[in-house]
Amino acid sequence: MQDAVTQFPWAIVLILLPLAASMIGFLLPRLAMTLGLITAVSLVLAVTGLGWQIHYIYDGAFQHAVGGWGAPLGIDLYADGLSLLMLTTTSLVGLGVSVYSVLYFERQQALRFWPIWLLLLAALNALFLSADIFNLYVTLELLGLAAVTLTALQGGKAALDGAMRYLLATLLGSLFYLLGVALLYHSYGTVDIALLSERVEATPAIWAALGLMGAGLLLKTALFPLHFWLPPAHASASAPVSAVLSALVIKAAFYILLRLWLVIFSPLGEGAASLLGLLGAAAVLWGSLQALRQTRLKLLIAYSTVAQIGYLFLAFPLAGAAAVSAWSAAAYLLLSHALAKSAMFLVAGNLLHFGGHDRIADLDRVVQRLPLTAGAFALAGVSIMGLPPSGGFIGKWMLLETALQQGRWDLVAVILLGGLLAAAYVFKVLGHALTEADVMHEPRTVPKIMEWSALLLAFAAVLLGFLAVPLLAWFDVSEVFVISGAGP
Amino acid sequence: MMHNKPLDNISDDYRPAAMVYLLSALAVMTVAALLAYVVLSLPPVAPGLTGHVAAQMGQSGVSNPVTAVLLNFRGYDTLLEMVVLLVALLGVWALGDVARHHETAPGPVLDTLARVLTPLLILVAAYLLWVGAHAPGGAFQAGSVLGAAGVLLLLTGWRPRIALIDLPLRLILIIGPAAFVAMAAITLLIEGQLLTYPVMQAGTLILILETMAMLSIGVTLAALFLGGQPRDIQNK
Amino acid sequence: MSEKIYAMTLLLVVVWPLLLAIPILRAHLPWPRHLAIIPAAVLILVFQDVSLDLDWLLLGTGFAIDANVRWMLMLSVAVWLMAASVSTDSNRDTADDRAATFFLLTMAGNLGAVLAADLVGFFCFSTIMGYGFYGLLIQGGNAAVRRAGRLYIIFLVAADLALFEALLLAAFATQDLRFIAVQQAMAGSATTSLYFWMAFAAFVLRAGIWPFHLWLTSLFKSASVSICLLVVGLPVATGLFGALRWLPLGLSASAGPGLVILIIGITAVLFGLFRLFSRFSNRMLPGWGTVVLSGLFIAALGVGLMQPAVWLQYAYLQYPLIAGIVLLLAVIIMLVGDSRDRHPEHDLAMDRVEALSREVAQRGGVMLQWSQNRVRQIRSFGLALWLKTVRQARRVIDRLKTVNVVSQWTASITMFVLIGLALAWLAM
Amino acid sequence: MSTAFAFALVGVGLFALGLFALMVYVHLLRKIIAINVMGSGVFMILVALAKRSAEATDPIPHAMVITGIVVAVSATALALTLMLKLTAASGRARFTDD
Amino acid sequence: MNWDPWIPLLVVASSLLPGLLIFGLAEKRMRLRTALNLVGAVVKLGLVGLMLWGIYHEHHYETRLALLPDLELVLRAGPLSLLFVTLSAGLWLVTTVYAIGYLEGSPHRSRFFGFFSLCVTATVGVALAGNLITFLLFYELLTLSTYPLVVHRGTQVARRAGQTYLIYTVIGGALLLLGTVWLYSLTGTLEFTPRGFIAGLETEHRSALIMIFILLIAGLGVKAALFPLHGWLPQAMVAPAPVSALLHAVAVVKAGAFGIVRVVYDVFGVETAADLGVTAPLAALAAFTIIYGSVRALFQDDLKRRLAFSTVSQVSYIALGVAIAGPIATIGGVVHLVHQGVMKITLFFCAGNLAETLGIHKISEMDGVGRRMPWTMAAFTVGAFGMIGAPPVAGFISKWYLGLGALEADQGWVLFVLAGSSLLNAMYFLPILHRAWFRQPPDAWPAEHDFGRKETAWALLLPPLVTAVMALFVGLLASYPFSPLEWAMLIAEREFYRP
Repeated sequence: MQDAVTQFPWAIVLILLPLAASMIGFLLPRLAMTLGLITAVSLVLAVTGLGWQIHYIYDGAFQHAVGGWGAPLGIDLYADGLSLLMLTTTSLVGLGVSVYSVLYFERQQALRFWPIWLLLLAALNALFLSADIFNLYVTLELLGLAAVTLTALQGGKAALDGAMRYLLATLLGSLFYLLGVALLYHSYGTVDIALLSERVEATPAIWAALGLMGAGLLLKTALFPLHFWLPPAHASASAPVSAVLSALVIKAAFYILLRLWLVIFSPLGEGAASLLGLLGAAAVLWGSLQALRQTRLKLLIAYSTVAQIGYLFLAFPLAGAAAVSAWSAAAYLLLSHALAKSAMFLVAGNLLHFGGHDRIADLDRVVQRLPLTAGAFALAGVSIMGLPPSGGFIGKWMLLETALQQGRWDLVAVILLGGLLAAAYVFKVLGHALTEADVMHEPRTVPKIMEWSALLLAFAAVLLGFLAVPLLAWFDVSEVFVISGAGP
Repeated sequence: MMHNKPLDNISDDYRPAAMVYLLSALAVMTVAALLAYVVLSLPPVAPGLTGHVAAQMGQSGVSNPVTAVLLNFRGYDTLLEMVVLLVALLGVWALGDVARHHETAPGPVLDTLARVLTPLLILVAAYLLWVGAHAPGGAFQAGSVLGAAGVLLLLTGWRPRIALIDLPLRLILIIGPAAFVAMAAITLLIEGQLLTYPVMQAGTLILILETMAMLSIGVTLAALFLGGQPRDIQNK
Repeated sequence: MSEKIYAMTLLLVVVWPLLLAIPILRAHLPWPRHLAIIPAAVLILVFQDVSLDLDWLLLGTGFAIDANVRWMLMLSVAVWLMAASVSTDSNRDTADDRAATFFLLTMAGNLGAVLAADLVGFFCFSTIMGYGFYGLLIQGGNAAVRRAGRLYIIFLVAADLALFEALLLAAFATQDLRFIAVQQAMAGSATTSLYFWMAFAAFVLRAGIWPFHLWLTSLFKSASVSICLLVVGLPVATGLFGALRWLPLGLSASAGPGLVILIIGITAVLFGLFRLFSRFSNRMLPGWGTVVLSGLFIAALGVGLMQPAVWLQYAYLQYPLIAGIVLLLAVIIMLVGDSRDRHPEHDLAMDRVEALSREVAQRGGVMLQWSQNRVRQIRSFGLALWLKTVRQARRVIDRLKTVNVVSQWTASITMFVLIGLALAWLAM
Repeated sequence: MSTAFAFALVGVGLFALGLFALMVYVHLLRKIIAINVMGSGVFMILVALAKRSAEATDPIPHAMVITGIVVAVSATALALTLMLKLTAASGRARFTDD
Repeated sequence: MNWDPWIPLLVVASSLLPGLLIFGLAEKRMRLRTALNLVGAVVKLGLVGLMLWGIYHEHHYETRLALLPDLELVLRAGPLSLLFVTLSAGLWLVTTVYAIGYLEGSPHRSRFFGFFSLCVTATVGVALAGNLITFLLFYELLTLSTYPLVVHRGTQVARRAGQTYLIYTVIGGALLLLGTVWLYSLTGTLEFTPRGFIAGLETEHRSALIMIFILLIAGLGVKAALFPLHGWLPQAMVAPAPVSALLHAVAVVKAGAFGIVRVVYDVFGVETAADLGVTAPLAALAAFTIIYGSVRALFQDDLKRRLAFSTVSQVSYIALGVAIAGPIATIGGVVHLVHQGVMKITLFFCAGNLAETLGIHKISEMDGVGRRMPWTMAAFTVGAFGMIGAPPVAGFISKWYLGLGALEADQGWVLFVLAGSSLLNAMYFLPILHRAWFRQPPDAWPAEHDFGRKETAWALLLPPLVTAVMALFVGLLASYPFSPLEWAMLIAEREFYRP
């Protein structure tokens, strides 16, 4: 019994369960929603189980050779602190969004939403668990198509337009990535990350692969200036979908980039790193400024995502000097941003549902009428701004610390400036939410569940501010692939 | 198909300014040049994984290396790929419905052609599936042929019967991926590892999987061609 | 044991008026103004030095009374009694009630300043007195008085600042802030001259000594008797008193400042006399008198600074001198009274002395009914008894057909005589 | 150089060609086709280079390409339907702002 | 078991929990809300009292909670912390009573009191913070929790005021953060320690440390309303009176000033700071602010604005006392932390009463108001004299020690600053008193509410009276054990003389 629990393959449950649930849901629509909720909950449990195993049984990294072949011939599943971080994020946000969606969609939409949503979860989990760059390509495509579909689900001109841009962008990105994969395979005869990390040396092929994969993944991550597709897509999709897109989908591409960087490309040196840092800085400033200019809430939040993505890339130049805490900072920022941003989009959904519009200037005393929602936005805002106590603060603190240790004053300035701009646009919204608007409108009541799910996500983002020590130990990103990936 | 007016003439397209043309041309050429250089810089001779594959063919349960890789060595990819197909379908269906009533009555030629070709195509598909075990061929080839048959039928104006478009259709659509998932789960429970077939039964299991996959692929392709979820519009 | 009681009375002298100052507490008491003085009066009768250290109060202060202080205390008591008597004849409407508040505040401040054993205490209470007095002016007086009052408060604030700085200098020089100690310390200190001038300026401002006499004289021009009494009894008296206690006198000769001060004093005297006689009017008599006398005192200070020996020789005169000055002024004020009612203008040709004497004679009648008012009011108190006997005496004397003056004997004059006797007796 | 590399270069050409079309044309159908062309280019490179050594061809890239093709087909199907819906909604087969 | 480690946490929680509960309450649950508020306030006061007692009996109150791998959230009760905690806890109770009376029947009270409690929680956290990051944390929390109070009225004016407030405070927060992180990257610790924890660095990192000092002071100066950074304070006056009281006396401004004290003493240490030559400019700045604020105040007709500028001037006394960098001046500065709080809160209560009872907002409307509301104006008078520094009200004590300290550190010029500011204070307070007491009241007040025989509601009248009496007694009984002065001396001693 004991053994059954400790040895139970939680990681694989993470992939198979949502797949199965989605198919059953597709087959028997009546069950879809129930299955969805059950899956969402059990995913959280499974992640916990996996984490527990990673830390107390597989000391540091979980590994599973699919088909028993093992790399290079077969495909390896692999999970370490970084993957665990992403999986946890996914399960938490997933749970929140699932609960929210129960009442958000009307029936016809719900029938279509749940199977795709479950497939999306499956894709994410598969992606975070894969140690094989071609397999990563497949999951990436799966993820992209699912995301596009969910975006289009909203219907209407704006949503379709956004979805179309998104689709083309993601396909283009995938193709670049695939080409990179091709080059890597044909130079080293393997697609297993760990093996690649052992065989890699600086050849033109590697450079090209870095360029191609990097470009493709940056496009998917929507790093400035490749963010053009993001705001239309994220702003036009339905609220829970936008939440998932901003919180998880783009992070998946970032995860692959980070993984490849840490394991394969980092030897290739400073140049690329500082370029990424530069783009990140630009993204922070540009995104924040754009967000400040927006008059519609969802667009504002979408641009804020562009900005926050920038922070993640600031870690690259800083990590150059083997400062592990730069990666920890990025990881923590990623987690807290995922929670906070999803909360924000859910709030936007509530406000849309409530007033039938999301024009910031016409938010009419929302704080009084929807205290929970407003509170959720405020809490999420705290984390986005990086004010203490919140996950955002911890991440920013560590980032600042490393930046100062290395005397990178430019980055320090960017980080602080970004924080200030973030405060500006968050409070722009709150200010209007507190005060009376010129046009009054007939409010519709918002289900409490929708309000609470948003609030809890936001609260989690703030709570992170107090859990840094255990979490940083739990999601230990300092040593990636310490143990060779070559088979058990 | 509705609203296809703007699609009829692609030619009257907005032409970008010569400058844009030139610049993008230049950019693309440089990319191409670089890529070409990189490709040529690759090792002239590389066995890749040929050796490993050859070494493990014995356990794979089939004699066609490609099939072995697809269904056994890298079966997990294939599983996900089936799911991709499913997602695409879900996406197309999510975008809207199509009426199941006839749009155009098929001409006599097309009609007879369809009647003759369909069985033939199905036969070919079956053959491809079977031969895949030891020679080029396999579920995907077979599936696409099947899909072609479906498309042909649809072109002739045939539409699935109301009774079929609900549960049965969906069942057949997911039977492929479902089979894969089930297989994964079972192997996990028995062997403790994902998609690890016992060497003896490997061949049979793969054949089953492929059959299921073929069905799903074929129907999915046809359904995709339909461009929407079939429902009986009149009764609504 | 008795020490304890004395100490308590000492404390009570200050606390009691403060308490009465709170409207509720005195709401149902008759004649709170008089009641408030009682502890002080009692304390006068205690012919022994009492001191009381209050370490917890402010920065640690205390009260003490010795022969010198007793002089001042008597003076204050006298002034307050008179003021109280004079100012109670208006009926007790709310305005008067508030006036009483200020009255009692001022009283507390004044008594506290007199009894304070150290600089801080003096500073604190004299400030209270100052602001309270300002209230009193504005409250009671007419437009002119208010104008004067505004002038006064400006001087007061300035004076307080100067005094505060001086205080800081002193505190910086020595831990022990009792007067003697400070005088010794400052005599030797490096900051002496700064301290000295600060303090001096402060008191000059407070006491309205020339050249800062404007508010004073303009007050006398228009204020009522009671206020005039208070003016000399409070700012002037306390100012001079403070100067005595603060300035390091008779310790070391400091010719320079001494000379300056002497000159100031003399100029004040001359200026006062000139203004007094250039355009004489009864009404202005007390005002310019004050200027002259305070000038005199300042001159004396100047001398004292230049020759410490001389100063010490006549040290015992210091406090009687102040008392004398104030009482004299008080008498003048009483006699002059508020002449503006009946005699709007005076012909300047009239012989001064004659005019003065006639004024005195005329006042007599007024004094009489005024005193009878007193009698009627004070009957509720035991004092009535004493006054009966006085009337008896007067009848007897009438029957004897003695000089007219005696027939004009009044309560207040009785009071003066008594105080005069007491002073004389103490002087021995 | 061997035929393998020749084919690979053709693949590169296709990739570049598709990229160019994708950048230059605004009509959605053209863009979708362009993407497909690029895809074919990539597949070409994958397959071509699989036969660099004389004795045997490497099966792995073939498997990859088959997977890739299926993915491409699905994506294309979705893209086309999406395009139709967008055209129906906006009346033009291009992005709304350009 | 030993409860000591939990006490500081409880002190913080004692207002946090009621706050959170109140958020959940329905608008009409007035009784319960009031009960929660008062219970919280009383409990907090009790706990603080316990700590006061404990500190004398050698108890050690410290709560630690890991925040980052090498950084902890530390709540510690030292003399300095206790001084501030006692102040804010005490005044919170009073202010709560006042607020309950003031907001009688106005909308969104649950929200108001919720943030009100949060605000005090943050303040107490600031006070008890045992290291710089804890301080930073609560400092920002304070910013966040006060914003809704500032914009509470929900008008456009309020929103703009809130914006200004945020622009200042958020930027200030950013500077503070930068300074903190920088310091941390140099020292590797942020623990507040008497006489600072940067000893030994001043030679090699001199310029860096100076920059850090500037950053920290700039960040704190925003809340402490030091001269160029004071702009938000007068604007924030649109908020309801209890909020102004909170901003000026209990929470925000005080947190800033307290932070400056902390930075100079427990981060840099006076000697080190003096070595770095940063105290003199700070002193100069503070002195300038003192004069500047008073001058500006002279020209305000709006009562609350005048009081606001007076705060700008008064709070800088604290900075000044700290910057003079001598033991006695320290006493003056630290004790002023308390004195200014008590006096200024009295003034704001009174201003609130006038506004609420008679609709008086301008000084020019105050003619003869002393007759209509004698008690309120009496309290006001006490506060005003305290501000002027007239004995025996508390202000006198602060000025006394500031002056002495200046002399002792022989910086005589400070005496003139003090004199000047006292003069100016007199110039802008005495006319108010004159109007209120001696002018004839108008026939009708702007907007009079009838409270029957009372001059106003009890809940409005008692708090100012209480605080006025406090201000009086804090001054009168300055040398009494447990008086703020005694604490200040204890602190100064700990900072300067203890080996």
